[in-house]
Amino acid sequence: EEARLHEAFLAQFSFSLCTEIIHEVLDETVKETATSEIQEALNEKAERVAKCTEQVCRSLVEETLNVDIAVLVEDLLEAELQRIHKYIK
Amino acid sequence: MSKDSQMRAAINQKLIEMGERERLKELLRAKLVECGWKDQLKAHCKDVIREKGLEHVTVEDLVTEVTPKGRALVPDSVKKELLQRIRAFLAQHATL
Amino acid sequence: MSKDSQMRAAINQKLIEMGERERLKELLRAKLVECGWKDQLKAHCKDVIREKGLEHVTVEDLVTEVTPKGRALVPDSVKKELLQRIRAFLAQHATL
Repeated sequence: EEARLHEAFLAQFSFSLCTEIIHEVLDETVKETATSEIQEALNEKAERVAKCTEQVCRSLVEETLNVDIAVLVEDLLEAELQRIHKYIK
Repeated sequence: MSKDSQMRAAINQKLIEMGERERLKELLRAKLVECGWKDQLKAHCKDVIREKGLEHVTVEDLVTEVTPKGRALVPDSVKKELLQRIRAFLAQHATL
Repeated sequence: MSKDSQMRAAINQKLIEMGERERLKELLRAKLVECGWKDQLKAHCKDVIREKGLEHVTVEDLVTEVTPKGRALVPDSVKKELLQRIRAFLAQHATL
């Protein structure tokens, strides 16, 4: 009878230990994974913000240069033409 | 303290002393990686972050959100193997 | 829309909304004058006109001809300052 009781105790103990270990490991792993996934997402976002900010800056420079170069060229050619007209007259 | 709880305390003490508790945890961690559970958990975390938006999720939120699925995803075969290993250890150390 | 283009659109939107995009362009223009960019580019235009002859140059030709040099002549320090200013603006005003 005592042997049977001991067996039953061991079976029950094994089962509860198994559940306890699973919960412990899962809780730890879930916490670690959640932390690292959030960190990874934050890093990815920071990289994206940095990259896109540079691209926006480049296109702003391009846009400004395109307008300013065109204006500068137009004004210059206009001035040159007027200078020549004056000279001819 | 009842006889059962005395015995439980003694076995637990022995498992820790002999390093078996840590080994069991290591075994489980390895199995969870091996069976793809960890990758599934990672993917689930990514989904939740994407759905909710990074700025609306804290680590605690994410843990609360993914834990039920994390538990449900542990394969029975892994649980069984762990249980087997615990039983075998106890049988080997019958004096416990 | 890709994540990158969404992000670029969000940054531009914020810059435009608060009038910062126009202020940045003005800052760039002022810096270009200050560093002599405008004078250098004008001199380059005159060189091209002299080489090709005024009668053989259109506005479009000249723009095409001088644009690469115009871009190259923008000092890195000016580009860096502009980038810094955008970063500072976003850090202060935007939840991207």
